[in-house]
Amino acid sequence: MKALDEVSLEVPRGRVTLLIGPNGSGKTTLINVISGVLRPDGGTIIFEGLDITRLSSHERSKLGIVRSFQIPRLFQNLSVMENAIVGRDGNPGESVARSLFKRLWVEFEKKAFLDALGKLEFVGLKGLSERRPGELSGGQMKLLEISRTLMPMNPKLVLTDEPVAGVNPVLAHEILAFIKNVAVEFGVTFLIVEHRLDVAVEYADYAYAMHLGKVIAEGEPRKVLEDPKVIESYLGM
Amino acid sequence: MASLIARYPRLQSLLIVVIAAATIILALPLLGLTITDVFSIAIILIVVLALNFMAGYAGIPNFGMALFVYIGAFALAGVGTRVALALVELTSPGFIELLRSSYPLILGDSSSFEVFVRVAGDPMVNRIVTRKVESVIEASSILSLTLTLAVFGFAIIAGALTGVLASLAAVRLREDYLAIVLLAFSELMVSVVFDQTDALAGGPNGAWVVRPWPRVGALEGLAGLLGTIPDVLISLAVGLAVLAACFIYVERMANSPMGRMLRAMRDDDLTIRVYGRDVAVTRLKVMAIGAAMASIAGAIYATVYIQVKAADTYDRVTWTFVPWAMMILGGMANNWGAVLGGIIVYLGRKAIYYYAPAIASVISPILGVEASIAGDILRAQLPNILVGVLIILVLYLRPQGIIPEKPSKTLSRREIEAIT
Amino acid sequence: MVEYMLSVSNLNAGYGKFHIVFDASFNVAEREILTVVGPNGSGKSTLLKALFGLATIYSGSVIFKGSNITGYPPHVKARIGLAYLPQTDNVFAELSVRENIIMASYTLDENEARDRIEEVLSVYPILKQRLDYKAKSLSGGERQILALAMTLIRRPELIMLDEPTANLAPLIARDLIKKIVQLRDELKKTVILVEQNARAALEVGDKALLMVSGKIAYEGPAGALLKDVELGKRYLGLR
Amino acid sequence: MVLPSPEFTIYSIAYGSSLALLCLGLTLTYMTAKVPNFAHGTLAILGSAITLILIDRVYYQFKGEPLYYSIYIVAPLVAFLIVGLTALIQYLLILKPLAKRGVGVIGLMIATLAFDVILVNMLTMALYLAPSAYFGKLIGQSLKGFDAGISILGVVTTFSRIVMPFVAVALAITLHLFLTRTKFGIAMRASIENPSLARTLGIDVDKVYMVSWFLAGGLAGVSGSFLSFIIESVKPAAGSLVIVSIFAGSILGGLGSIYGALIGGFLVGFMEPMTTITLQNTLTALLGKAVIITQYQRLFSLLVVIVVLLLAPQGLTGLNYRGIIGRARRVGGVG
Repeated sequence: MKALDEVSLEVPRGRVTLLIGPNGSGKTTLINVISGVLRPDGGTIIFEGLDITRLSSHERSKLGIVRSFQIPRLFQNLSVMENAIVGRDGNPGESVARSLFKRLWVEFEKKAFLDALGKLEFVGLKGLSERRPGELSGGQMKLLEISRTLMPMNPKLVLTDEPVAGVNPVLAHEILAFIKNVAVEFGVTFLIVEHRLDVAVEYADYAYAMHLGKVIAEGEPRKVLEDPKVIESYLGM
Repeated sequence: MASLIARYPRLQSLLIVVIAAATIILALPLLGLTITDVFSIAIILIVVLALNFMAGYAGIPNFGMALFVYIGAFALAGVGTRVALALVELTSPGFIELLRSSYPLILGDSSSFEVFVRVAGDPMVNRIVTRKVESVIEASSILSLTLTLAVFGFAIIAGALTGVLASLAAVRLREDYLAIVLLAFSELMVSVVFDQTDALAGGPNGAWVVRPWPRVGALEGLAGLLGTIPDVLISLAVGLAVLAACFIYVERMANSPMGRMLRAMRDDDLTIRVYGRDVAVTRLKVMAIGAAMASIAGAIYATVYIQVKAADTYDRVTWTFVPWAMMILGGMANNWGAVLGGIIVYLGRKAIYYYAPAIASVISPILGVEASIAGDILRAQLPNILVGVLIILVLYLRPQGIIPEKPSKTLSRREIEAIT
Repeated sequence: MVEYMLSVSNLNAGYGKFHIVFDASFNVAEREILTVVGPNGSGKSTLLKALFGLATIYSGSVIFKGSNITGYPPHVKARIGLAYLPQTDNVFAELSVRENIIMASYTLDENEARDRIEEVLSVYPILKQRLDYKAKSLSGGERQILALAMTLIRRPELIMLDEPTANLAPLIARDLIKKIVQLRDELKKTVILVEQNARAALEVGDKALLMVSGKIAYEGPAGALLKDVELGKRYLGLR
Repeated sequence: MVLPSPEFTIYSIAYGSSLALLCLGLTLTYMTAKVPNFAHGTLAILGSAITLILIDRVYYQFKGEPLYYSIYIVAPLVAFLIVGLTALIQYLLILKPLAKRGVGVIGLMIATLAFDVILVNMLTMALYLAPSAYFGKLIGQSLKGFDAGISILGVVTTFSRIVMPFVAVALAITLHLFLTRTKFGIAMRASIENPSLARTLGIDVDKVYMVSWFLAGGLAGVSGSFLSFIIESVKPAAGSLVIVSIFAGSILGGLGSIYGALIGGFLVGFMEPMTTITLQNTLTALLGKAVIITQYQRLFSLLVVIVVLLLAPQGLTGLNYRGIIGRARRVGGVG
């Protein structure tokens, strides 16, 4: 069986696009294919007019495609601040020679620091920036990971796998509102896989529904959710 | 015991402090430490700092440190001796001919090329020629300076290359494979390739080195003032200077974005890939730098311990295992910790060495062995056993070591305050 | 007061710091199928795992046949008559069917084990023909039957099944659902069935829970939920 | 090419058989603790040392008598028990508590190395200090002279070399039967594959792992006991070289399959001396003067480690044979 079967979809720039579907419908596989973790058997992936189908994972990351994980993968021995700031790539201080001369990277570092601080403040983690991830709550870990996905020099497309799973309803709304806000303010494109439809539907601009490896509906999120085909796919036989 | 510690976490630190204090007190009789002790500490600290850079920061389980240290010693024993002979022959042609006529029985039927091979490969030739060469080199500051540059240049380049080669096969794989490959490569290079091949640097008999220190300018003047400066003092000065340089280097690296990225890579190499960093290339760079540092340490070490035997002197316990113990005790990913751990373990081993005969005199009647024999054996084995026990205890009681890891201080408090 | 097989009140559960199930309360009577439905991510599986002791319970209580078993570890729960069938990795793939069944009867003495293996094989004759095949060579449906058989060997009273039909072809899934009804009707077991395949599961359930976003959105007869015209919207949490 | 003599081939088979047992043990412990045991080579040397002590204290008196042949049963048995217990102690006292405290892979690996250093140095101390009845001192003694000679079909060899392969095959078959025919053996495979499922079925996974470690140590003891007659001398420090060949065989076998370990171990152990001697004889014949390269024999193991990790890190058992054959066909088809 194919996990993905002739899937075609377009993700609008600067918007929050929701990807839904029952278990095994191929959503995570799609995220893996877009982020370069898996190779497709056929078809093409065009990112900003560029065919990226054959690029490796870290090359795609350089183009501005970032992803988060279902269970946050944080660096356990780095502080919250360090976890955020390490998301910024292209730091001249990460060369074995230049790292020794502070004046070569201090300006970049200051900017990155301010940026990270701003993101942490935005998600309410500023006061915890010296802590280790192990001291955070589950929701805070999610927030930290999402703010880290916004740290690369030029994040263009952020793929997030269940950003609000395991998060209490109040915080879930906050996280998605934050994502929406970033999309509007910074023009970052989001593609979100999320099962908490009741929450997610309020913040998405567009939605795709998948079932058995195919796209079965797309459009305005509420309409997609009310599409009989989509409901059927969830309810089963 | 364990539950007691769980209830009072402070007890852990207290226990460590008590153990450390006891070690130092036991070491007190040794406080008339000789210069060679200070020298040895300086050398081992360079190795520990290099290891901490590779393992503590970058998460490369380098179980093959001994090889990289040996490469530096080989730079003197295998390369330096021959370079020295070449230098002498070039500046005063006929030197080899002179040697041949002076030692007809040993060198009479050797071609010039064979002399070059045998000068480091044949213990007897090595013995007589190195001293003769040394006396010529010593007399000329240009020659000795050239030799120094050649030897240390080789040590750095060969060390870095060996570091890359040793890790190449597993640099993309999990850390346990990396550990296996580094251990296997190091063991076989030291104990089989170098120890079994006379032509490289004397095989099991080892080779004597030509001491390379230049007697230039100021030093010559000083020598005039103080009489002759013993070589060991120069080695000590160089060792301390290199130690300081290495410390500044790794500490700067640690407190730069590079150090932070290395620690992130160590914690989760998949995630750092998603953020656009090339893990394999970074690991290779770290291997090259760390191995080169260890190699320099080995080269300086060989200027004092001038008979270089591969498997005998550059064994895995002294040069791989003990540095690991020092790093784990002091605290991984903390350079001050590495230095502190290095000093404590060195003194501790020295103290056991010191007290071994006393212990031996107690147990030898029970075993029916001569006290002096028992003493020698205890001296050789007991420090290693206790280091092994120490590693396991530290991992159990205080895995973060005496001084735990701290965030990379890329910006100072003042700089942060200024921008916020 | 009615004596329930299982009685859960105000259960809050999750994994470590991830709070997933909020204030769940419900009862299961003896020889009843309780169907738990809801979209993925709604906390159904976590609820089941919490009941069996595999997820963290923050607060609330779980009463099994009158005794409070909230904090019992899984292996104790297994011994007192609860069984849990995980969604994946529920058989030893590298072991043969026979070996899998032997492992399921590990704690029993030899004669008893033989009898029960005999018994289970007579309930599921398909396994008899596959005894010497490795479990990884079985089809998805056969694998689930093997897992079910392994659970039954310990003669549990309450069987908790986590999405047994996931990734099965529709016909085979229907067949498996029949086997679950058989658990109640012929083997007199109590079943908690977590299913994403809502229609099919509700058809066979006596009672149903609908979970949305970690909370119980409906508790009552399964038939009533099935007939609910707004089921679809309720299911997706849109109403 | 000059092929090795039958005598040498028998030696290589014996060596390969003993390495197969060592790789089997290493893989068994790797699958349970998820960490390579860097002390496994020294465990084998411990088996050799036990044999040495038995000969020194008891068996030297019987040399040449029929009773002497019982050494080939007694020594491996005693080694099996003592080395098995040593490995069990290593697991219970070091690896299990450290893993429970959340020490990571690197910490666990250095802990096995620490145990190795403790073991090597204790053994060295013991061999220096223990009173010796026959040898005078035990350290560095060779047992080659204590291996009974035997001639089969005109091939002169020694008793240990003939017995070792049979012992290895017998042990492998016994282990296979244990793992497939006994309830506990099946539980062992089950616990290795899926410990959490095994636990829910009431299997005492801890006990199973303890037995794995005891068995792994025991097999290393048996192997070391026979190796003691083959190796030049019994030196504790040799463990750090033996371990390289053990890793080579285990990695070739895939580090995840005990059958792979048996095959990988035998292949590396058999090929290592055979390749070396063939190369040496060939070079000698070509150059017309004696070339000696046997001292580099173990480089073969390093080469195996490097080549396998570069080309197929999953080892023999992890290879996708269908894929390779498919690719070969496709390439063939195009060509």
